[in-house]
Amino acid sequence: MELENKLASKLQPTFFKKHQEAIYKSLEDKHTTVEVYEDDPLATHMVLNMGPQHPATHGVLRVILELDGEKIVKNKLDIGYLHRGIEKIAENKTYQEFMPYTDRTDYLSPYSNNVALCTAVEKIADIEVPERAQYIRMIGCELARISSHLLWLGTMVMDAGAVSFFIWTFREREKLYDIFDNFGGHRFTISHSRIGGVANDLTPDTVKMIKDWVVNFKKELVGWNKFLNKNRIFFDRNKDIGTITAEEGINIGLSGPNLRATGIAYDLRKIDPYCKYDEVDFEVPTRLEGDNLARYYCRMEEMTQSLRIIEQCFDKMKKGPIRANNAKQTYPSKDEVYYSMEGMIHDFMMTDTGVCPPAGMECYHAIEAPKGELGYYIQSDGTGHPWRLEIRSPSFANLQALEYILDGEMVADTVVLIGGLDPVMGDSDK
Amino acid sequence: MGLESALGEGFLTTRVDSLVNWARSNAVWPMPMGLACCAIEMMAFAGPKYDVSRFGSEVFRFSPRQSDLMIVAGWCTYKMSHAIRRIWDQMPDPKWCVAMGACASTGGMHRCYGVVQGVDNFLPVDAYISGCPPRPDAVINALMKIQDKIKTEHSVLLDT
Amino acid sequence: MNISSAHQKIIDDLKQQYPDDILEVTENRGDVLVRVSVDAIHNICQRLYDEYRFIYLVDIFGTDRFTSEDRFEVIYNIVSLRDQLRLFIKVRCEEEDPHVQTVTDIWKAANWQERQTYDMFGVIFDGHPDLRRVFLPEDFEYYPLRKEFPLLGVPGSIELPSTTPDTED
Amino acid sequence: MIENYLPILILIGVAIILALLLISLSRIMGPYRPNVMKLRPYESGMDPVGQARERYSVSFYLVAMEFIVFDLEIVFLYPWAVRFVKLGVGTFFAMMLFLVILFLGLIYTLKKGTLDWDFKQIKK
Repeated sequence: MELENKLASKLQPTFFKKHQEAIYKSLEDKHTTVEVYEDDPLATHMVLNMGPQHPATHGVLRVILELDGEKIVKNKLDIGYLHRGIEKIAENKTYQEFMPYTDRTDYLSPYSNNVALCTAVEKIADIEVPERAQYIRMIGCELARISSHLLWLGTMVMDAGAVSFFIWTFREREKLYDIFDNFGGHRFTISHSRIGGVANDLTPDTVKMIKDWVVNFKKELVGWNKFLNKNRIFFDRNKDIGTITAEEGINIGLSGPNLRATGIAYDLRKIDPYCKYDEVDFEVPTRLEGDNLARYYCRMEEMTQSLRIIEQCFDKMKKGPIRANNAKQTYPSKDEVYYSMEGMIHDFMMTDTGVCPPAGMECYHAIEAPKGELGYYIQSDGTGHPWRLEIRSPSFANLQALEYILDGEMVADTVVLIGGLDPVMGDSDK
Repeated sequence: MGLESALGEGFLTTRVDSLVNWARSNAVWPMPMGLACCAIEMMAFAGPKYDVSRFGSEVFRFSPRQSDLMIVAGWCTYKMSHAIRRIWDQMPDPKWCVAMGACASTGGMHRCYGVVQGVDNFLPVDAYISGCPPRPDAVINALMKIQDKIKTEHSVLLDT
Repeated sequence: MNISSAHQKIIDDLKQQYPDDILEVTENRGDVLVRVSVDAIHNICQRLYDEYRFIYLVDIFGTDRFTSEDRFEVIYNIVSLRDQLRLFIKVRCEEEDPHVQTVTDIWKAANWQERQTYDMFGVIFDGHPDLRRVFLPEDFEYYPLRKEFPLLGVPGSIELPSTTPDTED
Repeated sequence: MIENYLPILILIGVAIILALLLISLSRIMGPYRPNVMKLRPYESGMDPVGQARERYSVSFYLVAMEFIVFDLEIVFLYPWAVRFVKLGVGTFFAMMLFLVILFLGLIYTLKKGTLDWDFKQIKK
């Protein structure tokens, strides 16, 4: 792979030589959409690494930029710095054992990952989930969506310059941590949902905690909207940069708030509703411009919609079991395990082999995670371990769009653009 | 140092030692090598509730040139290990390293091909924090251990 | 095998258009999977894109069936937004020369998805603009998601940095 | 004669002493262990491509020149602003003339577009 003399002389890789040469070669071969005067004697292109360790890349994302002054002529993304191969691990774990790993993929909203895996396994193993468990899952998913958008908001506005905003959003997020701590056991990577239902019930004081928080957070949101929506600096910083048209967005495979910002109301909670999303009414916020500001508006309105969903869930939730009591498919409840022989045997069998979907069956189930469409494709071979478990991670597809929108932008805009797309590297690198 | 002989054996260095170590331990600027979910807990550790600026290390410097304590938060893959080692080499010298979380300390729950089983395979780690992710007060506890280490073990004599 | 009427219409049209290329149609839990022959994949996807507006490519990924003949399987997960249909196209290729025609000219989303399948299984997509590994470094010679690759990896396949900074490695 | 220059001299003396102290103290007190990797330019964890002393793009030069012009304008304003009450009305009009001329210069540069970066390339 010999490089053109322009770059070959400058490159002295000390590690991963073949990898570095391959990526710099593909950077050179990439045709640029920016009109650059080649014959301009003063045109000096600098290749810069906005590398894996950078405050603005929200994790370990490496963007190689070819700059002409402040303008990006060409850019190339290099991901995989957080790749640990959980699909390979999934093939050696039972479905329930694999669930804590899903907490650590999209670690900004762990609850919705758990629900994604459990609903996929329930679909393939045909398990009926009791109603109360579905409502608890919806409340958990919406709280996770708000907590993920909170961290997105805090870091994106901090990247644009308002550092105090990070402290406000994190104060709200700490309250959410307390709620999750109360009903799930851990601050944010709670593995709370089980195959066939949820681990434990909502105690009355957790319900009160959530309701107080929802009332208080609504006032906070109104304050933030007033502060940011008309803010001149934030407005100019995000207007008309990284614009994606609707066709381009669909063609690149965007999903979630980034796609809804281009005008397509593709929301899985409306298209094929899982849990009880069809009995709860909420709107899907969309925008038309498709630039960074539109993504900001979409996510802010999504937070208000999530609050509405949580309130409606509390009204519709009735007393009832929180886990299906079919011993072959779900964990028996703890008191059954302690006081009955069959319960203990079922508990042991569930931990040992786990739920066994029919052999040769393969199916796909996707939920609307805060970042986009998060889907699990499971191929089962009849044992407790999946033969193949594919995770359709939304950040992986959203990051692909970053390469298209960065060409021709200014260097300073990359910071806000990465914040606007909100990729999570644990999710995209699998 | 030439001053040493003038003032008698050990008098100066103990006084200067305590002064320098006191200054260094109360201004440990962390270099947040935030990789995965532990990075979110590290943000909470610097956030409003578990405010770490009470301990003097509120300034989260992202450039290795201005930081003393590298907190490796999250699982470190083979591909990322070279970048972490490069950042560690480029930090100025009185530097310490904390492996935050089970994944950084021993590879944690990720027993697979991509993850280096423990950051101490290529980094001199001073403090390990268990937990997945550890609560912010556990990270503050590790920071206090690093501060004790600075106060007791490090002497200016070693530096020249 | 209760395939919904919309899916059935598409499958019948495809069967009528490409009679000998549609090898198998399976349905479980509401997901319709159509297995097609390797060399017809591009035309079928093009037809689905133009005719039935399957404009949204959700995912491309591979599986290792670990059988002696046609071992690797590449699955395309496509959605038609117009009539809200999800369809799975499966293609199987040999272990010796796993070559599949690329679909990046139809959907731009396929670029990284195909690179990921190449990185994990070694399936080569002919005509892909820049087929490189997306997760692991190029110096890694194995394909991790194949069944024979050990979970803990091959020691020494990716080198660790040296622990002494002075060496001019 | 020397008295009325005393404050300036003291200021310069303190500045020099402070600068020397800071540099030498950190060199004596702190450990000094340079090695190959530490001296290499920081490129967020990766190997740097090319030298850091590359030629800058011409747009930076124009912005720098613009800054110098308007910075000097303020430098001339300061002495006048300190004592403009005693200096009387005449100097006021002179200074306003000076500001108007520079204001025209500013309008000229904005029209020529030295500050927005797109003047050389056409956006995609």
